[in-house]
Amino acid sequence: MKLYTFASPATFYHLAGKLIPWFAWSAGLLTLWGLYISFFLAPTDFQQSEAYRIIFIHVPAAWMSMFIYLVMAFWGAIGLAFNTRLSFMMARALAPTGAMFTFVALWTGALWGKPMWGAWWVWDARLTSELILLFLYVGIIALWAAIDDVKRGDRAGSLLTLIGAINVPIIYFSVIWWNTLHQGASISVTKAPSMAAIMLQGMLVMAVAAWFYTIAVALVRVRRIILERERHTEWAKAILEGDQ
Amino acid sequence: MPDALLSVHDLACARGERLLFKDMNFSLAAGELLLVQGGNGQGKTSLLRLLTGLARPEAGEVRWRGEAIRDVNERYHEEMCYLGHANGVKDDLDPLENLRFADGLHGRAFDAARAVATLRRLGLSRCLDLPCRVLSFGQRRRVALAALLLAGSTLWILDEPLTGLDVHAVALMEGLIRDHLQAGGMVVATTHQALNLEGVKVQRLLVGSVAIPELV
Amino acid sequence: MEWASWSEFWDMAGYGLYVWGSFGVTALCVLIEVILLKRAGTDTLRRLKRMQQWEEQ
Amino acid sequence: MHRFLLAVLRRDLTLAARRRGDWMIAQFFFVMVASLFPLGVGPEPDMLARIGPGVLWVAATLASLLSLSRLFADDHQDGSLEHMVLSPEPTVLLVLGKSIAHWLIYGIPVLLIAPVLGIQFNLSWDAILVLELSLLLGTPILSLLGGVGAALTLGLRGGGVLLTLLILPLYVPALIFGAGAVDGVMTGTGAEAHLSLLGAFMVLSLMISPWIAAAALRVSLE
Repeated sequence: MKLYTFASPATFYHLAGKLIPWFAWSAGLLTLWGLYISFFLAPTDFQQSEAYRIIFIHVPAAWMSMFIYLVMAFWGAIGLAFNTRLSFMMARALAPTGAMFTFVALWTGALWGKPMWGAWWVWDARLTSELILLFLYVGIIALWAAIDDVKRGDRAGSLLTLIGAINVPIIYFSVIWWNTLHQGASISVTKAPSMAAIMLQGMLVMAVAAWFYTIAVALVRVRRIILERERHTEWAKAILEGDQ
Repeated sequence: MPDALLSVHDLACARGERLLFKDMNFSLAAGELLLVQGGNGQGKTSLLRLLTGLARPEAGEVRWRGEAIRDVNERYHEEMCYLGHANGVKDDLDPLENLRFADGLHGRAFDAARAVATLRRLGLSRCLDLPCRVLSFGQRRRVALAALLLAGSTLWILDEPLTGLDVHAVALMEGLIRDHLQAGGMVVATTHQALNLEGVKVQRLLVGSVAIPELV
Repeated sequence: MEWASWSEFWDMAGYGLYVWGSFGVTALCVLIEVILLKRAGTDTLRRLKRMQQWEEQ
Repeated sequence: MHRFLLAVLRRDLTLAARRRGDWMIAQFFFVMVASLFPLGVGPEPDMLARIGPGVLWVAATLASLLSLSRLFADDHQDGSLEHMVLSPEPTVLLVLGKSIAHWLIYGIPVLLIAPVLGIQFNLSWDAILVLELSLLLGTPILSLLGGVGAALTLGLRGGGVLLTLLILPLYVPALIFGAGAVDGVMTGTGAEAHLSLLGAFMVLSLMISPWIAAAALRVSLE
């Protein structure tokens, strides 16, 4: 079997249907394991007391928000280069979850900031970059929403994702630069005083859980998009008729 | 067919989710006219935009001198001129300036005397120095036609070239098309109006399923 | 085990609001996304079926 | 190749000269936004000098967006954009030419107005000089990146607002380095580093954004 048979929407639709439960269950179990580490195995931090436990979602959410953006840019580039319909659909399916994780990273960052340095929001380099990343996600989703034509929307959204992806490292760097100039000794949300191995393990488990969750959700979404776009084909009609 | 300059191979075109046409094949040789016919919304304009290279086909390809137009885009555009629903005439410029910029953008040297002569031939001698804003729709259409003539392209792709033109202008247009074909040019056009084109080799292409009565 | 009692667990050494606020809102976000996804899925299916019936007429 | 670029430039500048009112709006907007800030935060000279560089830079980015929404829209409406894309020259050059024309029409007047506003904000002469340098390096970035947004939102309902939403986040580095340069000279840490970073960002925008804008334009015209 050749690789590109998976790129046919019909094959992928069925394959995704089989994969979703696996990813969803793995995500659920990993989350439980991660939560167990976060609350029962990881020791109390001597500086930040129990408040530091927020990092077990803050850091994975921040990782995911950037990672999903890069994956979207990757699929967009593939779609633009090889004109594969499925890659555009993947990019579209990932965006809402990426935006959700960006929001979670911002929210948890704020809730961590309050007890740590007494302010809900600090213009910390990472929080600021996350905020701009959220703007980028919102812009891409808004562009998709504004363009009725599917083909134009796919390509326009991917081009915007790409120029954003080139820009994100520059934005991140510029914000760090700006932050060090304006605040002297920089306060960084993710600077854990002493990263115990168990903490790192907890964050990694949660990150993998978030990753599997993202895959499951994106696959559900991509199946819906495929069905919508392929509804005139025989196999899609058969699915619509059979599934009463 | 060795002398077919423009050829279309298994072309398919979709708008949104709807497939307008598929498996379209035809070829056009020098001196030939292709009249694209079909009802509203059947894909006439979409076909012309595929032929210009503005739109990309769902499947199949358009070839110019045997090569896919997306590979020889720039060479193809040197020999092709498109006139769409919109005239591409700037309202703030006068007809002569419009022609000058059209020439500049296509990398041609501007020949003012020839431009004036063309505008006169199209009956615009009285408004050479007026901004196109004050001209009527038909007059602006003639400015666009003047640009088409000055471009000296081999292939004309015309979307409803007769819209807004009066009887004289239609007769003039027919003459222009005939001259162009006799000089070895090619024309692809859509039109709702009947054209009097004696002595011209006409191919007809029906796009979509709704047949319309003979026009020519 | 870090916690002597459940109340201590919920209190999080006085940081309960922040810790549970973070985890709670995250859970809520995930929940909302899953519910919306389910709803959008059934909506799409219903809409597509309706359109198919309409087109077959 | 450069003949085509010049032809695009000449055309856009001629058209702009015929419609002076249109691009003056962006300049008045620039002046007005900057003038509203002292009314909002109070007239203390020290504070105005403190926020001045940032305010002027933000006002310049907003003013650029106001004029960018029309970069391709007028030509799209009357069909001349299609004719230009169908010319034998690459679309990248067309986009580049139009971005340069936009910078000449929008950026140069901003450079001329900025010192006057700088005086209003109680900036020192050194600071005004660096402000000018930063705008000289930075406003081309706004025209280039804005071209991508204008091409993406071409012909969409509410395209102007959408353009703002899409492009403002991408402007962030220009804003930071640009306003930072003026801040640097005022706080005595120097402006060279900021200005070189701004220059690097400009070169990068010049190399990348015309290609993406040209691709976006082709997508929008399909």
